[in-house]
Amino acid sequence: MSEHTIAPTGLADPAARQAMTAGFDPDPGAAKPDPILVVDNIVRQFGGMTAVDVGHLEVQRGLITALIGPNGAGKTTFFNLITGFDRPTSAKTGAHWSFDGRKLDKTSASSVAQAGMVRTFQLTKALSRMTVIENMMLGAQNQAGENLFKSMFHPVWRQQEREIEAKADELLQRFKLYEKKHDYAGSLSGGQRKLLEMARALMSDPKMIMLDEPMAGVNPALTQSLLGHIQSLRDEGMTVLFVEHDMHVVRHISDWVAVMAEGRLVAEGSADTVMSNPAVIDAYLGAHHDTDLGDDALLTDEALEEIAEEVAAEDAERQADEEAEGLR
Amino acid sequence: MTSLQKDEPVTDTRKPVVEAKDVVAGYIPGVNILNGCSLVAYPGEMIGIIGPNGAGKSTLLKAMFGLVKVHSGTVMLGERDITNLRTNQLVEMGVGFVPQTNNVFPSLSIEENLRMGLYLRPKKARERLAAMWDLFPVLHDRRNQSAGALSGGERQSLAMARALMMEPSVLLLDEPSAGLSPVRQDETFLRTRRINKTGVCVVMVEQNARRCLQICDRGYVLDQGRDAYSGTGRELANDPKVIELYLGTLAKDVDEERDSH
Amino acid sequence: MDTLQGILNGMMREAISPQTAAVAIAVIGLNIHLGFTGLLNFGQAGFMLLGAYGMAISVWHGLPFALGILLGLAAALIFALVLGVPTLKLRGDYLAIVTISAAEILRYIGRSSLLSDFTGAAQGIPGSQYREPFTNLSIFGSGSFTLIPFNYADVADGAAWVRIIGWLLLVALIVALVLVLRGRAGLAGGAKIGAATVISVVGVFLLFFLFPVPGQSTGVNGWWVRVVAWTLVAISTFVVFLLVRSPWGRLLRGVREDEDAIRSLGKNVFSIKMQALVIGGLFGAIGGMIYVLPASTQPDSMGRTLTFFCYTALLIGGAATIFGPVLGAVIFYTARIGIKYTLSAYVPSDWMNNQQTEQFSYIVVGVALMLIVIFRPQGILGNKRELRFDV
Amino acid sequence: MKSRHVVRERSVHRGVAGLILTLLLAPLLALISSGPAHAVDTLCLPGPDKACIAGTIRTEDGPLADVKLTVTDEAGTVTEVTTGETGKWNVQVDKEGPYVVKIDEASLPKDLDVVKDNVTVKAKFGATMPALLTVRTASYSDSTSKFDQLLQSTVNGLRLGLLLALASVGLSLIYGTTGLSNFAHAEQVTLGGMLGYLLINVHGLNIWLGGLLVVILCAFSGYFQDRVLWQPLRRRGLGLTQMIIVTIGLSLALQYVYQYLVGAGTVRVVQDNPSVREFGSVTITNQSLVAMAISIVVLLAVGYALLRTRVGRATRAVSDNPALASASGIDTDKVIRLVWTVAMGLAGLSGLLYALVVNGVKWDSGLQILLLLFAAVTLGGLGTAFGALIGALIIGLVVEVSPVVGMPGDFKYATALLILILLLLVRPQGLLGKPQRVG
Amino acid sequence: SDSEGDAKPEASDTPTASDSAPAADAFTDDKCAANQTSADSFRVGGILPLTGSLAFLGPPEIAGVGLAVSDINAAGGVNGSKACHDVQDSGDSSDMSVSTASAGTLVASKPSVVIGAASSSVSLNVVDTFADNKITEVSPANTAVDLSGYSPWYFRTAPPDGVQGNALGTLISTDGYTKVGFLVFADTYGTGLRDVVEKTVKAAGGSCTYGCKGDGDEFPPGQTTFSSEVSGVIASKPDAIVILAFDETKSIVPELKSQGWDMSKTYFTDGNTSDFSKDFAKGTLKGAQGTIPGADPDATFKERLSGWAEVGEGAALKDYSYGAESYDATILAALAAVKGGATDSQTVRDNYAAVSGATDGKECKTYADCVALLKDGSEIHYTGPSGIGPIDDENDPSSAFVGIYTFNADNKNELTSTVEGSK
Ligand SMILES: Nc1ncnc2c1ncn2[C@@H]1O[C@H](COP(=O)(O)OP(=O)(O)OP(=O)(O)O)[C@@H](O)[C@H]1O
Ligand SMILES: Nc1ncnc2c1ncn2[C@@H]1O[C@H](COP(=O)(O)OP(=O)(O)OP(=O)(O)O)[C@@H](O)[C@H]1O
Ligand SMILES: [Mg+2]
Ligand SMILES: [Mg+2]
Repeated sequence: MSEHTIAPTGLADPAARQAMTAGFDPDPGAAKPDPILVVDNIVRQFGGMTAVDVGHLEVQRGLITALIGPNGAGKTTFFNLITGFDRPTSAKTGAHWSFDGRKLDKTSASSVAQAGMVRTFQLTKALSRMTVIENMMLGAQNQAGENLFKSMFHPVWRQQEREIEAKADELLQRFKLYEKKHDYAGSLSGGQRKLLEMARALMSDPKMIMLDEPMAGVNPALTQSLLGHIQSLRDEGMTVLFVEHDMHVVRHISDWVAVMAEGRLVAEGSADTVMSNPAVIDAYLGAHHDTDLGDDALLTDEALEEIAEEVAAEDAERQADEEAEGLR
Repeated sequence: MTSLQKDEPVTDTRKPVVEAKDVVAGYIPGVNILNGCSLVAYPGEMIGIIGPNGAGKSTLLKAMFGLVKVHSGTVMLGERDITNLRTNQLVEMGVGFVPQTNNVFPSLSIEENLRMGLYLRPKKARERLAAMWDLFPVLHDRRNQSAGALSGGERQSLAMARALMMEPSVLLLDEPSAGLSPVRQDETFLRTRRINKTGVCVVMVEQNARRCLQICDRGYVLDQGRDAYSGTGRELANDPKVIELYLGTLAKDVDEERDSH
Repeated sequence: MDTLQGILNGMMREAISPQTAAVAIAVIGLNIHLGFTGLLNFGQAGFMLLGAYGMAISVWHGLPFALGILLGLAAALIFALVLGVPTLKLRGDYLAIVTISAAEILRYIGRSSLLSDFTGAAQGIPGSQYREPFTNLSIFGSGSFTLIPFNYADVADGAAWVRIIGWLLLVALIVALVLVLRGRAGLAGGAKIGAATVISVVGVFLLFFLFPVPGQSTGVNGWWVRVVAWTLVAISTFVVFLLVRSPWGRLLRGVREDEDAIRSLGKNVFSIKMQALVIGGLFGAIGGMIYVLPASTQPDSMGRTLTFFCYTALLIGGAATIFGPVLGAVIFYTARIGIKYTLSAYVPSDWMNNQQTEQFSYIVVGVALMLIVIFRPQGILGNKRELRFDV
Repeated sequence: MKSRHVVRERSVHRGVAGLILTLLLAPLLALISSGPAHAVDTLCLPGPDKACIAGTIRTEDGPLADVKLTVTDEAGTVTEVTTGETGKWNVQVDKEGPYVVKIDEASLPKDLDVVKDNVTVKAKFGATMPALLTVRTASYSDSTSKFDQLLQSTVNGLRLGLLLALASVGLSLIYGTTGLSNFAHAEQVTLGGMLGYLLINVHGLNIWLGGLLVVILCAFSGYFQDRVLWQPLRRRGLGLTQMIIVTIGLSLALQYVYQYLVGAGTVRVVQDNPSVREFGSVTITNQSLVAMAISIVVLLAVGYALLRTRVGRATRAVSDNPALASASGIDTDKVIRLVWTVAMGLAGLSGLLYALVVNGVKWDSGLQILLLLFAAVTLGGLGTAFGALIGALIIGLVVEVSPVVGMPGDFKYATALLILILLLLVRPQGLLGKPQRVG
Repeated sequence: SDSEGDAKPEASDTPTASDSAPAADAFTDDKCAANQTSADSFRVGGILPLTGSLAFLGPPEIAGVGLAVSDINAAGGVNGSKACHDVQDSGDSSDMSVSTASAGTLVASKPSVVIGAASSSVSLNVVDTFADNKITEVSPANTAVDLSGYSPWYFRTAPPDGVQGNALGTLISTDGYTKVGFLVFADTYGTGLRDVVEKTVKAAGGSCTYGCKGDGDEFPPGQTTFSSEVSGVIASKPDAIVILAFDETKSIVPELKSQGWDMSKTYFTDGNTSDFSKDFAKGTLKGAQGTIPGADPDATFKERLSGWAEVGEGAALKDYSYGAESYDATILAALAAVKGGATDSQTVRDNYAAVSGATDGKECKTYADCVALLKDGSEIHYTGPSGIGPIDDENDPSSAFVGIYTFNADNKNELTSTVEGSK
């Protein structure tokens, strides 16, 4: 869609990417040639329940990786863990993760973001009593004016401020929020908040952006144009890791897909391979995921039962897992 | 490919169940979000509302449900004028609502959340709870956990279950499928449809537009606080204007691409 | 008319009293905490107490004045750190309890008889023990000094209507200031600030002009401490203006709205909150010093009540605004005196006696306070739109 | 009339007249300050060139009569004196300087210990110098066992804790349902005591009936307050910080309403002294026992209502998400009004019991414990009613016990607050609060 | 003491048909007009507690000032000009801005003298302001030792702690109590007195068991629960307990009683030696003793004070603390003005000590009498109801009588003897 000028990374070319991902080992947790994020042995338990238990995961630099999995699989918790918003239960028993060669085991959330790994929240966090543009400008990194002492001297940061604002304007236009520039973020609609959340994260020019269901609640046409934007960012060299339940989105832009279930990494592969994996279909996509629901034939008891079974399957393993946990 | 323009008179002899007539509403005095928005749902109908972000879909639902002040226009429930009635009165009349955000009580346990759905008829709690545990086994397993710990999707299921507890006669849903895994989305749509078939009138706002239009009897496209288009689900889904403005071609492209493989 | 003039004079005195200025400075600090950063600091009086005691104890025990000031500031700084390190990670409401408790603990320490040689215990330190170095700096010389030579003859002793016109003028100025600051006058940016400054200067001049006691001496509670106090108010306001319109100020407001969001953008929330706590606390300490200069340093005078008054002043003026704290402090104290004096002058004594009138006037003050906040929740300068999203 | 003719021991230039008057009235004085006629009963009057040395010999059980003492001056001149029936003795001397007063042990009854048998005092003209000698019975023990003290203060602590709990549960309920920190809560506590004073003391109502009426009136005040003040404010969407200021204003106004109506001094609800009950070494008044029992019963009832009833759940639902609560059919206004009613009723009850137990109420009684209430609420975890109960008990115990374990008495509140701060450092969400989920 | 107190003479409540007591309707409430200053009238300012935690001390003090002004005017004013009073609120120490504002108002109104403040803390807060503006301030109630000779413009008619403390200490010691426990209010008032009593008792060979100097067992003003203090003091096994507090006494006494303390071994001071007949059950305080500096103002004076309060304040007095001292402070100031021939504050200050007897003048009891003497050109020594001696060179009363009171079965305090104490 949006034909952004393609930056000269080797990965801008779809063919190159395909060639690259074709070479990846499709086992869960397999090594990548140039991982930007490497995660080892992250476990997070709540009470007796294990929400996340990822043995090993590598995220390839410069690609768009999708993280999918049933509800409650632990995707958000995983995001929280690696971005420093939560601490793994296994912190003392050898949990390691590193980003761009830098160890993040004990790094605070803000340092993680400073290191270039920026995330968005599934349940949005708009800064209500600030305007949209202020929200955006907060996203920019390394602002001289954010230093207590320099802040008092306008000339020191005036120029930078202008540049940041220009950049923010550009993003706002793309995210269809420009008209709302001077409105309080608290007055945005649900979808607009999602958009703002994403746009604000992009303000910081991250090396890797982690989006938690960015398109949930965003209208389809806009989703489409935003995906174009994300792709162009990837083409400029940004790494993207995102959680999404909309399979069209996943198919459309992801170069690589990782599947989580009951806290574990259960499959990896290209979108097509993963989505034709019967286990994934069973427990996640459902047999009807690309049939037309408008057909009342589907409302028969059998069909509903079938779906219910699939849902049950989605939960089953997790339950088993919990029980195992309980027995232990 | 007939797209019904807003002002085109729709003659229908049935008596509407819910009807919003030229509703003008907004959050701040002087700033109207809805500028004369109309919507009608007949008995047994399932209505889908779609539209760009910020179009006023949630606001319309909230205005119908008494959460946003209606400045002019009326909202009718059957014969009754329910404009600006208090929310809890509407619940007594059998209207159920699932908000888009903040739709659970985070510090109450899951079971208590569900019980809140039946606040007005506590006697039926046991029976309805059993029914919900059947529909959402995950929730049953964790019924004593506080809802605040749930993942986004789990919350959404809980919110839905809470609304179903009360067996409403009109159900207003604001993006019930957001955040759900695909199979659960399907399940949600079908379940809603099934409930609808039992005579419950459903009005749902959705961004999962294609599915929504597939399953709904009629749909409305909202834009800038007005009902810009309306028609049957299939009409709208294939209307090029709607596609261009709103639906986009992503799903189609992707599906085609996949089929060509 | 004489009575009316007496009341107006009383209000005027209160309006430019150094203690009003002192509270204004403390409120400026509180505004950084509460208004901009959303830190529920219910211990601002504790900061004031530290500033005041830091200065008073040092000078009392023979240290140089300048060192005393530094020690007062240092005490506030340390208090902020000690308080901040553990509590800034807590949720806002908890911070409120911790700060109010910590401030009370300070007060208990201050009044403990165990330290009486050091702090003077419950009775505190008499002003005469530490004030001298300050009064010695006076540019007015010693003895009586008439700042504006014609004021007594022309205005203060003149007919009451002159005074009333003066007041009306002042009110008009305040209204103008409000309009300008809230952007209703069509000014923006530098022009806005310029206009506000000019109006303020004229207003302050008018206040001094209308001020009824000409022969204020320079020693204890006279022109010198007033001039210093209000100069400090002006400087503080300006510093805060510089700070909060900058990206740093934006950060503060971001933290106020949602810490996690700010964290996810790579900002060190803890350090920002700490900076805010320290800066606001330092203003508090300066306020405390001014507060005790014309009086004496006593633990009880800087307790909860004072914190509550600071809050009140802030909300009357408008939280998260630049001039709000000063306006709020002046209005709160002036109105309080106005109510007291009006009631005691006009309530017939067969309705209520002297004491009952005073007590009644506090009831009125309490109710007035409620009404102000109810009918103008955003404060005089605040922005109503912001309130809508109060969570 | 006689009181106007009291002896005035005026000095130097007072003149003879005064002296004569004094002497005339001496018997009167003697009647008061020493026993009937005896060897030393003539009052010793210091004069410009006379000094007095005086004292009383007594054990902890009472005065000792007929005890012989010797008073020796610097030169070694000895004067003997015997105590009167009230144990009093005195000597007049006409030289200034040190005198040694010594007790004659032989003149004492047998089973007594003389702890201190002599003392040196400096006589000064125109003044009476007291001399203290210590005699004890054999069974006298000098100190109380630390353990007993601890026990007693623990009981006192529980008592204070329970009373604080009554008030803080209400505070916590209001915070829990509306998010409001009600600084005027203290005045509601005072209101309970004040109404108690007016109904029971002034109007002479029976204490139980009066008490019931107090609680009902206080509860009604809550209902009324919400009706005319808080509900309209919520409707207008007033922010919480603003609401806090409103409560501060209300608190100020109420304080002065009390001062205006009742005065600035302490008044008592019942005039009688509480009767005492002893359990081993612990003494406790019947009033306290009853108060504690009432608190426990009421607290249990409230706890049950909160956890087990629909309305209880509704209060928590409203606190969590008011919009959704009303979308569930809860009449949030009704629930909040109920909470105000109950909370104010509890505060009133607490104030009444508090006034009874601490023997009085004053316009700022509540204000004095406000911070303790907040501390209790916070300690337990904001908005959790049971937390408030536990927090209150802890605060009560700390306040009462800390002086016994060596904290200076004037730090007893400070200690409670310090404990609060320290606990929050370890457990930021309070004892029963739950941490929140991010993301 | 443990004598048969019942046999004691009843304090007479009925006023005697005293020569000087005018009928109640003769009192005038002479409030100052806004434009009256010391230039044309004898303007008495007051900075007294009308609100706040010491507000219960306000009424008798206001009545003292008001009655004095009324008497002065009845006697023809000061040098022919009328006297008037203007009492401002001193608030309490928790809100200093009240007293500061009142001081400002008073300074601006150019009074001849300012009577106040009641609490030492408030006095310290405003004393420099008055001194700086050359306004004489006379406190009727400050007893803190540190205020002795604080400034040439500051006087007081309440004797400093030493006077009463000595008397109380002596009383306790002569009663034979060796070990003394203190329940002390953490204010200059409480600690100041405590220090002196403790010293006196120790000098007599006694000891302190609780609440001693340096123990930190004082309780903050306004505290409401005293169980821990009372447990503490009883556990320390004292022979006698001294309660140094104001209004808190009403809560402390029942607590003591309920923890089994024998109230006849309890001592009070001027802050709480008052009529408790409405507060405690009969017999509660029987045998307890207390001291009040100043000879017991006779019943006539109390009647008059209360009579004025009914006129000026609309209600009779419940309590008389510091009423006499306020009265004398005002009368002395007026006399000083008469002596100096002018009503300005400087004159009042210059002659204040002289009219109080510092120059060994002739004794006179009432304003009218003293004025007459002054008119004759003689030096005078005013001996008013407070019974203080001449003002010394530290502007303190050099001596004062201390009344010793015993509580009867009705919990009323009755004078049993009077001793004279000096600094
Ligand atoms: N603070 C918490 N306390 C208890 N359980 C928690 C907590 N946070 C998460 N969980 C549980 O951990 C599991 C994983 O949650 P998470 O939010 O990571 O799921 P998710 O994969 O993001 O799901 P969704 O797709 O629905 O957003 C869920 O079952 C959730 O209930
Ligand atoms: N609380 C509020 N105060 C002021 N304006 C608001 C508020 N909530 C929403 N709005 C504005 O109302 C308009 C419509 O919002 P609404 O939530 O109805 O949109 P929506 O159609 O539901 O969008 P989405 O699909 O993103 O949820 C938006 O422009 C939004 O900015
Ligand atoms: Mg998630
Ligand atoms: Mg919406």
